[in-house]
Amino acid sequence: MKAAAFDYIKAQSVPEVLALMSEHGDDARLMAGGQTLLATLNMRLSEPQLLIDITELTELKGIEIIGEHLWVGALVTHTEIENAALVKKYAPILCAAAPHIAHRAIRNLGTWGGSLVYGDPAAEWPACSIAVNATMVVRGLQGERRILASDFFVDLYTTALAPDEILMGTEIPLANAKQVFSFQELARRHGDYAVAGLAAVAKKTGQVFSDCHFVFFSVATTPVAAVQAQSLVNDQAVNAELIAAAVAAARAEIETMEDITNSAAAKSHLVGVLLERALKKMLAE
Amino acid sequence: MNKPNDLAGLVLDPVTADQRYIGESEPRHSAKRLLEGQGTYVDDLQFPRMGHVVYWRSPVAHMRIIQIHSAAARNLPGVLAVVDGVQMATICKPWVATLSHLAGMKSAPQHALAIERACWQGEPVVAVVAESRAQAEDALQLIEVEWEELPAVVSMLTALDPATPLIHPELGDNLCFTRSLNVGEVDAQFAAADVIAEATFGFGRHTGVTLEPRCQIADYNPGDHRLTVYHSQQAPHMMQDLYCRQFGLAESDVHVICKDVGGSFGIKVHAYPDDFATVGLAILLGRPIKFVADRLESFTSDIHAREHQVKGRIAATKQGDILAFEIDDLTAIGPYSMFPRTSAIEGNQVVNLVGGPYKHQHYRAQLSVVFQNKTPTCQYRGVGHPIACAVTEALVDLAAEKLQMDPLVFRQRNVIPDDAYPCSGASGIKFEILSHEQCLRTIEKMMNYTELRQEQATLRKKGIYRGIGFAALIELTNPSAAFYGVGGARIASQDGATARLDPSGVVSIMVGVGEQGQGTEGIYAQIAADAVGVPIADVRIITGDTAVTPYGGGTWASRGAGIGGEAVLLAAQALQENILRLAGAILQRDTAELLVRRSQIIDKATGQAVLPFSEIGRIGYFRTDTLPNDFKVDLMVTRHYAQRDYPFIFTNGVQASYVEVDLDTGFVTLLKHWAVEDCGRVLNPMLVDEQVRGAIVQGIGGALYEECLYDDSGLLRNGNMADYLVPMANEMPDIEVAHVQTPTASSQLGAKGAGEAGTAGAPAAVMNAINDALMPFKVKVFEQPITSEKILHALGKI
Amino acid sequence: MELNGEQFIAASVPVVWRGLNDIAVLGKAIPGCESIERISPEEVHAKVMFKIGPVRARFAGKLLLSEVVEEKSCALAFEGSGGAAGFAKGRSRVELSNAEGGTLVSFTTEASIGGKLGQIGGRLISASAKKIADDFFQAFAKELNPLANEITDGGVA
Amino acid sequence: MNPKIPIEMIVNGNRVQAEIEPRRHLVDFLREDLGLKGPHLGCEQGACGACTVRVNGQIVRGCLYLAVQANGKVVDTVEGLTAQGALTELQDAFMRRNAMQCGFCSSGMLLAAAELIEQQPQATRAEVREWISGNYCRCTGYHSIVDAIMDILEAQREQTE
Repeated sequence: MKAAAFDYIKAQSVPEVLALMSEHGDDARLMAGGQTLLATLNMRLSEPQLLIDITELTELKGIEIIGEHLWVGALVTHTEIENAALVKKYAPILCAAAPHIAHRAIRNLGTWGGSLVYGDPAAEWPACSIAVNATMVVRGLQGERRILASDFFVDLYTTALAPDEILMGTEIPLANAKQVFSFQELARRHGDYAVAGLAAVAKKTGQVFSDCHFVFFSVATTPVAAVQAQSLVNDQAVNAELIAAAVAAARAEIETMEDITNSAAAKSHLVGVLLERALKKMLAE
Repeated sequence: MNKPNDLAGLVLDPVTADQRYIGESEPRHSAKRLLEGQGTYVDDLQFPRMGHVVYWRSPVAHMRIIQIHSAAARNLPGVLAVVDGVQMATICKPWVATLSHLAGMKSAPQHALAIERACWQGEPVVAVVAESRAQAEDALQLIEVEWEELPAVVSMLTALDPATPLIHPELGDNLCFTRSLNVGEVDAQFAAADVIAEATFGFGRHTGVTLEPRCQIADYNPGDHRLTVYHSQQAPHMMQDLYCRQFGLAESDVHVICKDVGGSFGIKVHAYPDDFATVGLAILLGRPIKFVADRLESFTSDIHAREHQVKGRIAATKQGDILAFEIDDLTAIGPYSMFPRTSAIEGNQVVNLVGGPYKHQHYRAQLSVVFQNKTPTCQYRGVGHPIACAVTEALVDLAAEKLQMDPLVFRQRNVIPDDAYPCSGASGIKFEILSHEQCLRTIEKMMNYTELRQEQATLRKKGIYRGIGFAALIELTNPSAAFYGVGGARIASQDGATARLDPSGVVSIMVGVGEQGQGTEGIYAQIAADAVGVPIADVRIITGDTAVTPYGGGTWASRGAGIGGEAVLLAAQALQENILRLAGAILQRDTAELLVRRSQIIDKATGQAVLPFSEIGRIGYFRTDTLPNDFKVDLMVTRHYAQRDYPFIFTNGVQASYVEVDLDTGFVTLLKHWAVEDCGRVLNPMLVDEQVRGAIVQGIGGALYEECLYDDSGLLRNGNMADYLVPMANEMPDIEVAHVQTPTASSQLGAKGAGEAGTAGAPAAVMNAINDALMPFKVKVFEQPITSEKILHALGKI
Repeated sequence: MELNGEQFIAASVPVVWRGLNDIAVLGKAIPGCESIERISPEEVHAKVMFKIGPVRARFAGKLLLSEVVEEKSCALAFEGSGGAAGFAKGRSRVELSNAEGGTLVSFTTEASIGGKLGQIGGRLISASAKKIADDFFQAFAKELNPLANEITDGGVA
Repeated sequence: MNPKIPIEMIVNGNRVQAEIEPRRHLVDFLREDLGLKGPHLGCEQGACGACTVRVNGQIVRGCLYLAVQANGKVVDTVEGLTAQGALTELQDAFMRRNAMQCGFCSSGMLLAAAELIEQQPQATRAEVREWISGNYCRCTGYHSIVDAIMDILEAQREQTE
């Protein structure tokens, strides 16, 4: 399995990338970690004319606190997130999720931004980005704009990123002491595409949860928030009845999609199981 | 005398004087280079003028080839040739894979490259050769084949229906082979039985996924018309014979070399269409041609196995005695029987092996082997054993449950007693000597069975559902000519070894059985070192070269240790005799006064070393002038061994699996696995342990993860390593292995095979453990792989 | 793979029917359509760039119309070859019926994806097919009635 | 289209220069151009781990990394690390435990194990299993590989106590 021939440019600046993108359009593909793209090229399921290697763009790197936000650059690798003290402190669910992404050798190259812009429905980061209420910072020739994660994933493998735009990074509101979270993933083998997963984040005061985000992945064509379950739980004291109601709501509101070995019915069932487990875990914290 | 010892089995008498290596966990010295990146696998070889071939394979299950357009491909830079089936057929004969002792078996002629029709997704149709692999793939994209899709036979359940189209009209139906066996009075026994249990079992299609794909380099020298094939293969002499027959070459002009092989498991013991096509290209182009299957084509072109549906019944008395088994096995093998071993063996094995460990006398089996338009199936590690064992052991558990007997106690009551041998099983298979009772005693101790049951009960009260599953098993090893030879397949059951004392005193051993990672070369070195009497560091093993080693069958049916090892022992013993005779001549002493110890000739009387091997080598090769005129002895001897006492030497063992089932998710966690293995004399416990463990994990793969999934039109939906789930480290349990040693008397070594029993027993043990965990809910799952989806279904949660 | 669904389109049955038979409209509505030509009243050829996630595959395909009942229903047989990437083929039955303020298009489709795409894409093939159908009807509706962009998505079961 | 691109990198301690097609992935470059035999190709889709090599000290999938990306970087394979003695203890443990059969996965397995030992010295048996679960071995059943890695981890811990 050898990729078809292509040209290769190692870009030195964002303007250069944007110029190349507008010049070559869909004949060019951006390469960050390349862990999805290169497999696709090896199998000749995509034959771009030009590969634009953006891994040298320092603007897209780094994890830092900027004002009220945790900045995670698009080129930050899964491994860097897994090990980052800042992430552990201000967006801990990301550290919990990272080990579920494939395997170390892939996490060493695969990037936060690459995963977000592919918008694979089975991927961990899109769901997490919604759960932590991240804002995508994207740049095009017209300049920079910000897109809420909850508005970013519009359809199967389709995001709000315009073809001539590039994801610079994300701004994540800093988690405070009240934040509780639970990351739940069921995969047949560690590192596989999930059968079903849940990124749950909430603020907790006593038994009362607020600002709930229950975002499921690998159950539909995009990561999907259980909006009704969230509003049921918001500002209520969590108890067995409320959990049962939330579970029922989540199962009812999410239209699940079968995959190669798991039926839609099984995924609906698992949606409830994961939510119940997450709520109990967060309650126990 | 061999002394019984309950946990260790028999403590065996040594095979040789001064035995230092046989029976010890000696590391595989020859494998160190593999850990240093210094192996030599086929893809590591490069030759001048070497071309790389890729194959255009049928994208559909069944099609008529209308026209092939290759001009654009031919014109690409680097492209050397584009060859179709018609051109290939001018130098390579078609074949039909049947065995005469499988009465009534039929198949159709198959070509190296498809002509007129392609009959499965992945069948090679056009060969494209270029100077580099990438160029060949560039050209492959420009090959345009006009094809018309033909109706495909997909489901084996309807393959024999009159409405179903025939894959090979000339055969009259889609039936490859059928067999009925009826022993004793099965109906009467079931009529009289106090307890009858029955179930229908499903087994998904597997494939081997050797980490190193199938690969070869064929090099034909037009000058002397000699063909050399570097092949990642288990049976070099078999391939030599097939190449010379299909291409009309003289046996002496075909040279097959197997260097390091990156895993085989039966995947690499067959003759594939692309094997012949690659050789044909080397002949047509007069240059070396390399074929390395990529992973995507491996999934559709490597053999598959184990697509079976089995209906089974068991009858027992209320006292707990098994009376009879009955099975009906339906299996599908793809559009052709695989060359040359045929694809009817697996089903035939299921018929032979069901009920194998038990002493019932009544047994009925029906087997139907049907054609379909999917990748051909054939012998893959365990050949039929995993199916027969899963069916048998699940039925045994069902009967025990109805009788409210402990499944271990029920087995202990019903296995053929250790003092009953030699005897025959109900299916007619001959047992020399087995040790079911001792193995069951051993595993009971190993796993602290009583405590484990208590733990299970305690946890159950807390809502944690764990299960314990057993599998008693038999495994066919050390085959005689009854397997293939009698059926007309030219696959040697005998094997040979040559032992040579080199001038420096080093011993070189050349063996017909090769190494694919099991450690065969390691045990041969152990045997040779002990039998000749040298340090193991002074032994060199040479395998996998038809021009160098004695003629042999290679690696299959767990014959490496029992057959190849015995040949090495005989050759090494003969070499030591000759060394002693030469020493006698040199020292002018009666050889009876001398013996060999660690590369030295020792004076029996004084215990003094009187002559080193190096001196024997020097005189034997360079100073024969100093020896008496009438004296002659060879420092290189060859011996062959064929197991002729029984059709096969059966081994036995028992496995236990401990699992936890998550009732909410249907996920299964494998907590622990135990195996007691009796492969006769254990030549190297460390190697046998890892053979058993690797085989168990391969069995677990089929029980929980692996299945080739096809859609309704016969297209593979998960033919890649992200979606075809092989077992990885994280989900696999620790596996404890213990040995019982009941040597076979059919050889001096007493060794039986150990490579496949793990695969035979694991699926049964795991399935039984899962169903034991589900017992409180009165539900069972008999469809492998057992996925969370199936468990949630069984539990009524979805 | 089965793909069944209903789609409401805010245009009258005759308009929708004309649209389904107008290769100019189809050309704009078929996602990734690069060229389309009518070979005969029953046969249409098209080149389509299939884009989903990281995958790009150019398909050359044909559509065969049959069982045509004017302004009511028809059967479509389609097959497309993506070369080394694989192929798609199938049959679809389309029925139009009057509905409040427009037309209800209901379709039942049997499709299979072969070659590499099918071998690798199994995980998301039906989701991808659904997306393509959705995208098609979105664009189709826009073409017929640029004002009525608001589609009440009947969903694809 | 795709002129060859000049690259320069340190492979196993040696500076190498070459002109290659951009499409060539790192393992093809190491194997075909440099004649190395340690990194293997098992799937070319990043699933099996047989191609694992080190780039700038981190393990990567050599089949999902272009040779041109390695331009200016430091690449190590099992051959070089063996020569440096960086894997000696692990290799001895693998020998002792027979933690390999056909050997095709071994170079990747060793490199993955080495990074684990460096980064998670306190790893438990379960964590070792999780870490190496990106490296496929069809032969061993993994048990002996986990044993071998645990031997090294435990030996290290004893030393540091």
